[in-house]
Amino acid sequence: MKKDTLLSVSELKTYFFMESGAVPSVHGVSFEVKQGETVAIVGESGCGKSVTSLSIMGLVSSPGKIVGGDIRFHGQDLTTISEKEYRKLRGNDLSMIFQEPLTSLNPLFTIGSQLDEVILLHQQVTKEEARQKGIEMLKKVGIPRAEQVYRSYPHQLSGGMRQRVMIAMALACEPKLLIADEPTTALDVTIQAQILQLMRKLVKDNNTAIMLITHDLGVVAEMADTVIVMYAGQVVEQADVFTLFAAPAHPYTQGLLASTPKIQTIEEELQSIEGTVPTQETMPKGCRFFPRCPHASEQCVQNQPSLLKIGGGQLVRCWLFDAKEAASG
Amino acid sequence: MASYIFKRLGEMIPVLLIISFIVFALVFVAGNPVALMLPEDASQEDIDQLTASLGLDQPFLVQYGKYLFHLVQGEFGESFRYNTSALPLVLERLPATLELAVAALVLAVTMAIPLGIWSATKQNSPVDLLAAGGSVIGKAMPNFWLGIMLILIFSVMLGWFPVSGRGTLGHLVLPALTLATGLAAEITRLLRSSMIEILNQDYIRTARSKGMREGMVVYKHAFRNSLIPLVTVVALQTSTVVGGTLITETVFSWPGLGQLLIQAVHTRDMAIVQACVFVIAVLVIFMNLVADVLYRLLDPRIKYE
Amino acid sequence: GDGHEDAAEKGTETKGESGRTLTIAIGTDIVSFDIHNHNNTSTEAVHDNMFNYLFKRDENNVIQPELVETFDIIDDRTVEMTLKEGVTFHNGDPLTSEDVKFTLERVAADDTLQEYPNYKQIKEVEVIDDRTFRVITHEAEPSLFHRLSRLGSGILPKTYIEEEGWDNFLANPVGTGPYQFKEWVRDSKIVLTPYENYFEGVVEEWDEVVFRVIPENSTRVAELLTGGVDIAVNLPPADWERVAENEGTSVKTETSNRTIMLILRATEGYPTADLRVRQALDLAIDNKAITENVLRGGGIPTKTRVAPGNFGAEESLYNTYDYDVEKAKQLLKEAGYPDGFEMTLHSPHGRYLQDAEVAELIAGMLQAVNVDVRLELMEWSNFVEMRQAGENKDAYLIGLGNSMFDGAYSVDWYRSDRFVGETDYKNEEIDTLLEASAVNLDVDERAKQIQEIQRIAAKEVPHIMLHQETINYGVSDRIEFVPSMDEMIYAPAISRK
Amino acid sequence: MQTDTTMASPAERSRRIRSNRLLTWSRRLLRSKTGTVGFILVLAVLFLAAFADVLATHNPNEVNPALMLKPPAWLEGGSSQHLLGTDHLGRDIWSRMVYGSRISLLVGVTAVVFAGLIGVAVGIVAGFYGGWLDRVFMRLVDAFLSIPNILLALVILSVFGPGVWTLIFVLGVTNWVNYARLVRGEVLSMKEREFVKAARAIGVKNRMVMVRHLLPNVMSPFIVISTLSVATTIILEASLSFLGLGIQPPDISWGGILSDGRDYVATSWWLATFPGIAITLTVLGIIFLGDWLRDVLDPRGQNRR
Amino acid sequence: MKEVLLEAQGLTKHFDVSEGFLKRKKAMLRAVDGVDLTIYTGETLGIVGESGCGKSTLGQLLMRLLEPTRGTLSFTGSDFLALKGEALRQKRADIQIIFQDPFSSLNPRMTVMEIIAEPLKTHRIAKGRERVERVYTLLDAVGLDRSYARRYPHEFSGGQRQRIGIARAIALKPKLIICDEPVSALDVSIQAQILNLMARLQKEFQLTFLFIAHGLPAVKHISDRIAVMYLGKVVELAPKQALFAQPLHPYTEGLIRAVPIPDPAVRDDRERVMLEGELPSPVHPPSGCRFHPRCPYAQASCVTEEPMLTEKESGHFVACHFPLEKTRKDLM
Ligand SMILES: Nc1ncnc2c1ncn2[C@@H]1O[C@H](COP(=O)(O)OP(=O)(O)OP(=O)(O)O)[C@@H](O)[C@H]1O
Ligand SMILES: Nc1ncnc2c1ncn2[C@@H]1O[C@H](COP(=O)(O)OP(=O)(O)OP(=O)(O)O)[C@@H](O)[C@H]1O
Ligand SMILES: [Mg+2]
Ligand SMILES: [Mg+2]
Ligand code: NI
Repeated sequence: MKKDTLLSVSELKTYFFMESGAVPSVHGVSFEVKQGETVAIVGESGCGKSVTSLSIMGLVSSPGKIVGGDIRFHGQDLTTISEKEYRKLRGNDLSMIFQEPLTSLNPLFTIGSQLDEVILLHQQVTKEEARQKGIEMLKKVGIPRAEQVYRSYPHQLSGGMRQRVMIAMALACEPKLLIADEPTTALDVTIQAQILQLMRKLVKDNNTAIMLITHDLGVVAEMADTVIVMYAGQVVEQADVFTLFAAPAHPYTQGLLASTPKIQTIEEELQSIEGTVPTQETMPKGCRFFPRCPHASEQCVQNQPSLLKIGGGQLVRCWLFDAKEAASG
Repeated sequence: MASYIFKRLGEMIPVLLIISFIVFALVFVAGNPVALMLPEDASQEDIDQLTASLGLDQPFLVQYGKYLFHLVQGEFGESFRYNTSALPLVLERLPATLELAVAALVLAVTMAIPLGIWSATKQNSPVDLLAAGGSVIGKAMPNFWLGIMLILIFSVMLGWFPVSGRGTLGHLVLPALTLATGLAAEITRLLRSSMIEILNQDYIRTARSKGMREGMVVYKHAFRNSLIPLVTVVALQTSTVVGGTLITETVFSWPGLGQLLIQAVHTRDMAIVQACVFVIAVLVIFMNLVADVLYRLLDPRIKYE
Repeated sequence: GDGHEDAAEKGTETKGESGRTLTIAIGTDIVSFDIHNHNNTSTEAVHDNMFNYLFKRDENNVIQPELVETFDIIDDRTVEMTLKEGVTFHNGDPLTSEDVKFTLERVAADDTLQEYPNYKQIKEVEVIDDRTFRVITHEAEPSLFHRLSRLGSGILPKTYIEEEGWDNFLANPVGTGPYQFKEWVRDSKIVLTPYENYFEGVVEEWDEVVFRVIPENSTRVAELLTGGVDIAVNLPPADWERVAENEGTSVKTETSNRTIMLILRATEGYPTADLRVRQALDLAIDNKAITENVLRGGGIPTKTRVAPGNFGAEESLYNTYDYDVEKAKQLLKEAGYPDGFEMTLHSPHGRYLQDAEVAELIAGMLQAVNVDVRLELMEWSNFVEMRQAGENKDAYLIGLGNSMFDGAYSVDWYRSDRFVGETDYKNEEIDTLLEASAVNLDVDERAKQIQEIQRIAAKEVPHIMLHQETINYGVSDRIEFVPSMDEMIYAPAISRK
Repeated sequence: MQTDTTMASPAERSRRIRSNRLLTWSRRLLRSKTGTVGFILVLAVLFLAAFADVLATHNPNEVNPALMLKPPAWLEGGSSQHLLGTDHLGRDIWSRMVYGSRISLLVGVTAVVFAGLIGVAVGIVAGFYGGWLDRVFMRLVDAFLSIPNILLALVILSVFGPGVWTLIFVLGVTNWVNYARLVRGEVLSMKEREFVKAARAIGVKNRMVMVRHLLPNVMSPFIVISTLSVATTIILEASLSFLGLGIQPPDISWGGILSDGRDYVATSWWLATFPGIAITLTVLGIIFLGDWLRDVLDPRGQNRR
Repeated sequence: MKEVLLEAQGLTKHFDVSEGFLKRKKAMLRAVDGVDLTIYTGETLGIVGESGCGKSTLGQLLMRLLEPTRGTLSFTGSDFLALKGEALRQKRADIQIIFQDPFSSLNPRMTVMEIIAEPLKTHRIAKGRERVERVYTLLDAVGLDRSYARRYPHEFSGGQRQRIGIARAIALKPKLIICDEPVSALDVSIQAQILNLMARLQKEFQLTFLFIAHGLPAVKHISDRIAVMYLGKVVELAPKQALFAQPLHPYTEGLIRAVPIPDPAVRDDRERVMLEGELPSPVHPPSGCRFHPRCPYAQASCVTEEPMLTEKESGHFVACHFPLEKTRKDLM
């Protein structure tokens, strides 16, 4: 099956304009998502995953602003289209599951009415049909007593239930691209499995592309076709899932994989990457990872590496490979 | 909920009793009505005599006790000034006051809601600044000035509305407008501030992500959430409006409670003051109850045990 | 009922074709239809159209019989009177001596009534026959006829009240006057219609007389200007020009029987206890400047409160004033206040024509003789309360009327035992004269005594007389209306042009 | 590249943070256009009040029967002597306005602050503790709303005697209920929020939960309403002066000048108009400052322009 | 012998979820329904279970943020439920909680410095400079830059917010920390850092943790014992090795089988087996064993009789009539 490019993000820059100056939360991010493909984005928390997805949705709120790059969806540049056209896409072709399920639901409306809203907006259905569909969606995401939950208010649900409601809402219109920002963090594994299965089904049936943001490498391993690793507002590595797990190239990726607790074994101490993500003020001018990198060299301190192809479709932003390549070629 | 309402209504009785006591004490402290009833040149003996025959020379508690005794039988006593039973006198005024209050509130709310939402969504735009200026002027214009101005413009110069009195819808327009400006100003400002807060919430982003029109996002999701402070203010204002329309009522010679009450206070006409306060208290308590019930209806998170 | 809607239509209809509704804007609502239980000129102005008194003052201020046909003074304490024939109440009952007895004995006996002090002098009314009766007083009563020509002597329907009860009467009052009650919406309007069987013949001029209550000055003016009302009482001076210049309206004025004055405190310890200080203050006030500027001519400077038209008026003290700043300063120096002093002046606010303004102006004038005035402007009830409690300081401003039109009542304010603790003014000469005049049935001599008191007071200045107030009306040019000094608005005397 | 913040000593850092705050606040003030305008307006009024002696051209209480009701200088009949014309006693309006700013500001602001303090305290306590305390407080509020303010004013007057502070007391005592109800409503929804739970989990004392967690989060509606109330209070002062309460000649207030003009609205408009404009501008300034303050207090809104 | 830190007996919390405005339909949601739990000093007790099974509610009950409907609770040997007012407040310093939702548990109007300093201030632990220094140390400990101290919560990413919450909770070095999914929003490297940090703190200060989480690997890593909850009840409680080696309850088995494995190579070989059936409602829980409608091994007695939590092996408790016999080969 030939896969067309559905979404292509290139050199996206989203800055937050604070009093202390502009904070580049997303600093030149590029990647592609093909139809029916599942792209997982992993990375340190605070590295700009959510902001990237909000940028795609066109929902970055002030003081944030997209200051550069473009986002093409079906070849259409989303950074230039009118608000009205954007609205037609949102919730329909493009939908998103937000990270904070607890505050993302309006406390004054029932689950049902918030769920129906999106269905009624984008589909030609009657209220009753929308209701049927809403309840069906709730059942699909594994919510017990769906009819009752449909009539409940957000505060009456547990975190996981709210998360599932958000998922139901995002899936209601069978979007072409689903951006799922940590959709299963609040869920227990059995429901997580259900939801992941639901997403897989979506891919199979509707050829939906998924941009899956998660911290759970287990989920990545299970779901993703391609994995993007972000660090400090940049993409540092991109590879297909097998390559990435088998041969992580970037030292940060390596660190991540090493830190994952395994269920089979018991370690005394988990491995972790020392240090913290630099802040805006402390952002190195060279490689952004060098202060924490075991392989850092003078070059890393001085110059920023660019995203290099290192074969097999794997991309990496690291001088180690530059050096190698320079050496080899 | 029903039991809650009944409980609240039950609480009304002690509150009314306390109010009656406070009012009685206040009027008592405020002074003897007799001197006000007699002409300027009445002699002291005349005053003392009338005081004694009205029983106003008895100790406070005796007077209050008697009053309470009558009150329990549903009697508010006779007005010194009008020589008739007080409660019917007050009730007779109630429709006029309610008419004016409701009209003013409706007018205020209809003016304020779009204006408040508009200034919240377009913060610091010319519209917002204009609305801010307008609200301040609305608040800073004393009702007597505004009322007289409205009469001058719309009645004397343009002849569109009758000058004063109560009756047709035309009579209602100017006084209601006079009262509404101040209320509208307050509601506008409050709505603006709570809307600004709410528009920052995550669920607004969710609504936008559904592809809703911005207008719908604002009206459905944000507005509903800002209704709680709005309900409080409107309920509060109802009480203010019911008891405090004096100036507007005077300017437009509107035969409402305000005029009656103020005159009664000025003449220390206990029975009328008590009856007025009673009626107002019932209204106030009722409005606050309505507000609390509305909170509950609006915000499912609020629970009353 | 839907009287409100009717009212509205009527309100605007006065301009209409028929124009047979007379609409009068009054500033305060009537208090009640109990003629014995209020003391309110504006209430009486309405009652006057519905009730008749035994006697009535004519346009020359002479007391004439009204319901009474003939009367006969039997002795010091007894007057026999005969009622006119054919007088009936609005409910059809004929007027009899029993009604007179019922009315007068009620107000003379019931001490809870506000008019009681003015009628307690009557001992009883003896019924001779249906139309003849005798009024017997406790003591010789020189001003009996004054009393019988004012609000307390409006005759009430005995049978109606006894059968239907007071509450019914108050809701549906019945009198013998030219107009009968139709409707009263409190603080809004009183509607009267002509009584067909009025003993002097039905008044045909007006189909309806409406008294509308419009407390706000500007609103009354606006109603007048737009033709909403035909007569507007108490125009503020600021609007006179506007009303006069307006097409179709004019201002009518008449002197009232009310005099504005400052009551000084002669209590030991107050500077005003000193005669020279009192005189100095009087001299420092330019009465003319007050009447000309603040009142815009709405007042007449005076040195006595017994104005012409009242029994015992001393006319030489009327329409005159003293003003001499230099002399005032001199007197203050003599009294030991070369650098002036500080005093408090209480004034009601909104009770009399431009009262607060007058007080402020006086404060300004006294500044010129180095007297610093601390002004306390008070709402009426507080003012009364203050007086009542004897908390008045150096001076207070008050306006005093005289509904009896008997100077004796005015000069009684100088009686020393009456204001102990309030003014503490004492003059034995005046006290003696007062005692003598109280029971003096010799009309001329009594007048002289009263005049003498006024002359003494003008010199002694226990009260500083300011001016006699005028009453003023804005009147539509479509009607003919002559204001009268007693402030009554008698509809039969008003006609269409 | 490391910044030096991590190197500096803690004391140095906290000092720097504090001075930084002042700097950022003033920077924010200048950045916000309305904030700047508000600041300038308020400053201007304060300037008037402070330098009244210098700015006034006449003795504000000097009556001059010959110069009554002269229009402002630029109109026909006006004189350059009296910039804003004269009143009904021939006093210079400009000078009266300048002096009037003192008392009006004092009364307007202090009374609102006073009422606000009581109201916010009662509102937070009632809302936070709920239960019987809430019920008692709210019924008290009902009582206060029902009892005519004018009666309270009269009695307080007769107890304390007239004076500016009595006036402020009266205005405070009659107005706190508004704030109490408003704040309580906000607290009711705020206290269910998780961060309040979190504070309790830490063991924060109830008093501190109210002060540090609830208070800042209910401030914004309070600021909105209270700033607007300054206008009402300044006007209300005039109507209470009518009762012989508070401001008496020779003291001057804007409200007093305004109500002096009541009978002259149709004939000599400038009497009531200038104080009206002054009140409007002052309150506009206060409102803009209030909005700015609200933005500063709301960390989310800070970066908005 | 291990020292008991906290002991709960029959802890129950019912929420009123009555519907209708005037005519109410009485309904009780049994969020926590008779939980017996013992926590020993110095251990980490993990709690896992389906979302909505009452873990957070249990956590809040244990520190009296919610008042239990029934049950007893003793902490450090004394009756915790009897405490009131000041005593309760003081005691609270000994139990802290890291909330599941990091954002709403942070006061939006306080800076990070103020938030983290608050417990120190409340319990008068440090003042002025020292306090600031303590906050910085805490920030360092949870891996946040010191310069963040001046920022407000909304300026942080989810994981950063979670760390603020953790810093606040450990500030008082409490005896017991209830961690309600403290690491679920964090990326694995920080997750590792924090788990390491918790382990270190535990060793250093003899801390005790109640660790609520969905991520079984993390729970397994940090816990000593693990309790599995289902619909408001504890269905299995065992030392972690025992639990993973030999789950006795069918639900536990289902859970473990559903854990995703971070290795794409195995994903096609291992079909994650899911529990079948509808999730039951906590308002009308199933009769007998609450798990029976979804249990592949359910028998008639499961429908009628409720199994009690009993000790099957030493330290291994289970509430099941027919506990699993042998470890199934394909489990892992
Ligand atoms: N409204 C905002 N104002 C200022 N800075 C912001 C705002 N929202 C996000 N940021 C900053 O942008 C950066 C990226 O945030 P983002 O939410 O995209 O992180 P993330 O990768 O989604 O992290 P997590 O996995 O923890 O959710 C962070 O450093 C954050 O501090
Ligand atoms: N305040 C409340 N009112 C009514 N029901 C509630 C309330 N709080 C929680 N519940 C219900 O109690 C049950 C348990 O909720 P709880 O938050 O403890 O679940 P949880 O195990 O923490 O779930 P998750 O893993 O999704 O956070 C849920 O069914 C929830 O709907
Ligand atoms: Mg995120
Ligand atoms: Mg939970
Ligand atoms: Ni009607």
